Amino acid sequence: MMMNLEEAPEGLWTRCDGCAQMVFSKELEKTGFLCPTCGHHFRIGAFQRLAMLVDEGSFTPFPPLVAANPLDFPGYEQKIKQAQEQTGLDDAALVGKAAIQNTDCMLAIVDFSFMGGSMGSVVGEQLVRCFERATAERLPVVVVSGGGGGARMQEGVFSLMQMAKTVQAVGRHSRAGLLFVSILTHPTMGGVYASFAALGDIVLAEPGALIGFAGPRIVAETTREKLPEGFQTAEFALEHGLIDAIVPRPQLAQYVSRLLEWHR
Amino acid sequence: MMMNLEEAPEGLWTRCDGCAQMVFSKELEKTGFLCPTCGHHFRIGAFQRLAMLVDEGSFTPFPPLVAANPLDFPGYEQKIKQAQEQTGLDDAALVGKAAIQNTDCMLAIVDFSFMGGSMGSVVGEQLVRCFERATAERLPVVVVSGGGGGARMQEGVFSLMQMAKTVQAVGRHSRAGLLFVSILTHPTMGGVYASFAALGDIVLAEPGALIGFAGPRIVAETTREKLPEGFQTAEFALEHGLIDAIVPRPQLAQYVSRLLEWHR
Amino acid sequence: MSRVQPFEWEKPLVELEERIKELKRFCSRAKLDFSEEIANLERKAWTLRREIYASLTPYQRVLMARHPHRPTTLDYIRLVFDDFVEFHGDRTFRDDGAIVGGVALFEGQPVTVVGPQKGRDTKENVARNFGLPHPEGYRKALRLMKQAEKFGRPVITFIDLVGAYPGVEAEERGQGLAIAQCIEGMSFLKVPIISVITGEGGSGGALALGVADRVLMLENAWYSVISPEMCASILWRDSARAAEAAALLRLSPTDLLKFGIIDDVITEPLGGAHRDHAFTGMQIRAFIRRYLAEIKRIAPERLVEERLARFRKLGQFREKRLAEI
Amino acid sequence: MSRVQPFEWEKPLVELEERIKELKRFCSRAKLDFSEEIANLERKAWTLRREIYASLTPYQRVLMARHPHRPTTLDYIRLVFDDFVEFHGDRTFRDDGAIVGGVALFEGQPVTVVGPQKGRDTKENVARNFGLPHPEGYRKALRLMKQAEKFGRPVITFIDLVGAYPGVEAEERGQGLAIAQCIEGMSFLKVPIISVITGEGGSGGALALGVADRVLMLENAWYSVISPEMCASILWRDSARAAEAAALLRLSPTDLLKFGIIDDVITEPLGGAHRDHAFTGMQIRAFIRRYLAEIKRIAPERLVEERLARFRKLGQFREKRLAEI
Ligand SMILES: [Zn+2]
Ligand SMILES: [Zn+2]
Repeated sequence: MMMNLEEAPEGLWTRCDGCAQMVFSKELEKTGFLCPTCGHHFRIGAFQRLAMLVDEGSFTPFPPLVAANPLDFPGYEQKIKQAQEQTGLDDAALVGKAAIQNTDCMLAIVDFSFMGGSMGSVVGEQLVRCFERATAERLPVVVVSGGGGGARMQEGVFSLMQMAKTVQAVGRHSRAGLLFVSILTHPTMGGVYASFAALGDIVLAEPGALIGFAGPRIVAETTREKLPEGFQTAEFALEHGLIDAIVPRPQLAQYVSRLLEWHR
Repeated sequence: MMMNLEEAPEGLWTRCDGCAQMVFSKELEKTGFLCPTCGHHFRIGAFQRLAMLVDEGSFTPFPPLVAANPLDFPGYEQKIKQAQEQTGLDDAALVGKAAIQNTDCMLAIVDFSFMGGSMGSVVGEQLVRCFERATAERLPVVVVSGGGGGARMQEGVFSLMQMAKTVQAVGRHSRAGLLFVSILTHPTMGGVYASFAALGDIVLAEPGALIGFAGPRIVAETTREKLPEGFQTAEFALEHGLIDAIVPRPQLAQYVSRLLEWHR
Repeated sequence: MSRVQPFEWEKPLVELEERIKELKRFCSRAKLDFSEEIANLERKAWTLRREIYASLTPYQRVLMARHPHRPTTLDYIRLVFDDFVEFHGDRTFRDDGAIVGGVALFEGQPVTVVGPQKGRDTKENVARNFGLPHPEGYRKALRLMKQAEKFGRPVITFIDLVGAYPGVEAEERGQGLAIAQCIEGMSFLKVPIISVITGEGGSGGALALGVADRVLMLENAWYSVISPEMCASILWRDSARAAEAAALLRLSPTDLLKFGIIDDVITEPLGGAHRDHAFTGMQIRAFIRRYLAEIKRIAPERLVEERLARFRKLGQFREKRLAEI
Repeated sequence: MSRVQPFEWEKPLVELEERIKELKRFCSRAKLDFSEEIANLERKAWTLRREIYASLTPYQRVLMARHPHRPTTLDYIRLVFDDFVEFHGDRTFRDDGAIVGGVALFEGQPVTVVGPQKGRDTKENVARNFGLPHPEGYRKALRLMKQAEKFGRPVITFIDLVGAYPGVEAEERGQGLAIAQCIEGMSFLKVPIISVITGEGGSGGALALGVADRVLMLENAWYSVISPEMCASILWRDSARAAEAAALLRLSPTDLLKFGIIDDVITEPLGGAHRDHAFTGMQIRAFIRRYLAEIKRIAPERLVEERLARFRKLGQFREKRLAEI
């Protein structure tokens, strides 16, 4: 179930969002999906991320959960099924125990390609279990967020409640004196950012990642202003004091492992 | 020692800083030293403040302390002596136990007329004792600050250390779950503001009071900018989220007594 | 208050009431006694009103929640408490007028009160940013709640906002982080918390004030992850289909009670809270009295445990069946 | 590094050193052996240097503390620690480049490091605001120190700033409050804290990073409530008389050690830290090692008690005699 790199850009050539050049797809896989010309970080799937971040064979996923349809929202079941088939994931988060350069941790990776990485009951519950198990086993938590709009509209108020639920799990873990490294990748917005993702002891971001609460389109429509250059990018967040550091993808595993080591 | 209103404006008529009108001095005493035309709050001395704020006869001052001259700063003893003679105070703070509309509290009043209300070892020690006794007797503390530049230059680094000392006394009192109402009057700046005065659970200010760290003259000289309208006034501080409320002098005793009652 | 157009569904009722008024004026002018007929008509009008409000659609309730004469947080504070001192500022950047807070007396007991504040007119709405908070608002709210914790007094929050403000400066100053921190702070606060959703309860901006031991909700309020208009615009690229979206979102107090999201529904005067502020205030006061008495008895650590347990169980999912793996 | 003018008092020495160099060049060109004479001259130069630096006035030390080639906090971090990760931001408004901080490895042990950062050139100085912090800087410092507390690691602060920045925006965002909160936070922090005053220690802006269990000070650093220039300008309306003021203020390490304000003086290379960064770093490393070992053994509660007691007793005054009352 876990081995296919299903998120790789389709086709032989891919257009880079950073510099508009065409990039040879095979080339991308070698660079960790960084544009060889401009360094633009392509969005990658949970399994690809896993492969880049954790020690090979060290990941043990939690028992899988599947979304219910608490509001009887029309078409939700089909949407879930479709997303499952397309991504090979049960829902938008891949959660389990792993080792990063020989240090154990609990790990969660939110995958954008599963309904925009939105947080419904399953993502919420899996994240809560991740922090709960980490608290019980006195382990650090590493979460790679990249969850689009954040809310899973089809679960309405249940989606909203996952914000409280995950924040509380983070809070308990933190009060036990344990480390939470939150890694924000493109895009981390809405209810995902405004809950667990913002609350890392150390908050890192990939270059160029979109980070914020309200989406840029909504901000532009509401304020009828031109958005400032680089609005809501990782660089913008760093300048405004919201994150600790920007770490390019190739250095991420090494950087995180050092943090884990120093907080053992 | 405590009964003379020695801070009353000298002469029969006084010029109002707010509206530039001449005000009959006798009239001022009746209004609590508010300009009858524009409401400008004249600066008042510690004894006048005491008379307006606490229940008559309720004030018991702490044993008096007198400044030493730790740096052998030339002329400091004479300056102290002169200030003592002019104000009837031992140093820039009047500290003791009092009742405000029948609620007991520890009270400190910083008096601008004693060397600009600057904080040397005596002011620091008296404030610390004030918070320590309040902690021991489980009483709230009310401090009326109005201390000009804040630092007592003639005591050099000892003056600086009073910031740490007073902040720590406030911190202990606060950690005992007790209330500190900090009242900022014109002017509360420098080391006085940047230590105990800023740390009230509830921070009130008189209208128009100057509140800040660096004096406006220094800011203007450093930045070579025109200062914004109303810079560092109480109204400015309120807008910028730094204080809880602006309370005109005639309402102050009533306002504070209500706070003390609600935190009994 | 300025005159406000009646809602579409109220129009038959408003017309009937107008007729009755005219009839009364005519009788009094003509010195005729139609009192029996008038009494009959008034009974009919009452029945009609009951029928109309008993069968409101979810979206009609959303519109009621937004009625311009609906009481605001400061109205409720005046109506529910005996005394109030407002405290300002986040102690960092600004005082956000979109959120008000301070200490109030509730039947002799000091409590901390916090809530968003909509304006009554254009000028006030600009000053209060239409009740849409910036990060400073949430930081002020959290500061006041921490103060409540220090002094061991309960917290009452009112909720009525369609969301946190989606503005450039709000994002610059960390809107998402401020909301997360507010949720975190409330979650572990060692004093009783009651939240009353009085109007709109939209998204994380509302939840940030709603992590409470008891969540109460006025009859014509709504609470969801997204406004019906935004939902419709995402689903069908047509915000005009908000009524349909409102039905899908199950955002009404009845549904939320069933889901275990809220604990009780506070009935409003027939026709909505805006028709009788005083009565609405009395209702809220009674509900707060009852629930505060209930949770005040619980020891602080226990209270926090129960609060966490309350949210822990919210969410619906199933284990993956073996056959699926 | 750009060439820097020698201090006035160094000029005889610099001239002598120049002469020796020329003599050496001449001998080598002319193939003459004056090695004994040169050795004699060099001994004399050494003696002269020792004499000059043994008798520096307080203000000369102040000028040494400001030497443009004096190591900055980031230099010390590089020299004293084995590894360092910088963390940014106050999580509220901005990342203040005038204060740097993060986690470093000190002889295998993680510690939190914080300090002001002056620039090396004009461009860097603008970005770092000449090492003068805004409130965000103090908020970042406090945030990192609280993080150290959570993870039980010691805090090392470096101090080198003439004061907090006196600017309009700094005042708007609560410079005074940020300083007070930083002092408060450090005072009660349940981990060991060592502060090293490496250059200038001016007013509350410096104290805000200096509420430590052990306060160490480089030989040519100064620490007082006010800069000598400001003091002179207040006393005599003439900042040019700063040298006199520096003497009055007793701002040198020797005086501060006597007063109990600092715990130890770290000797610099002859002629000042700027003459030998590596040696200065080694010195600081040795002192931190020694004092950290001392305070690491103390239980957290006890540590805080001792820290508070340390500051509690600072101040000189006398009880008023009966005859005076
Ligand atoms: Zn590219
Ligand atoms: Zn006037």
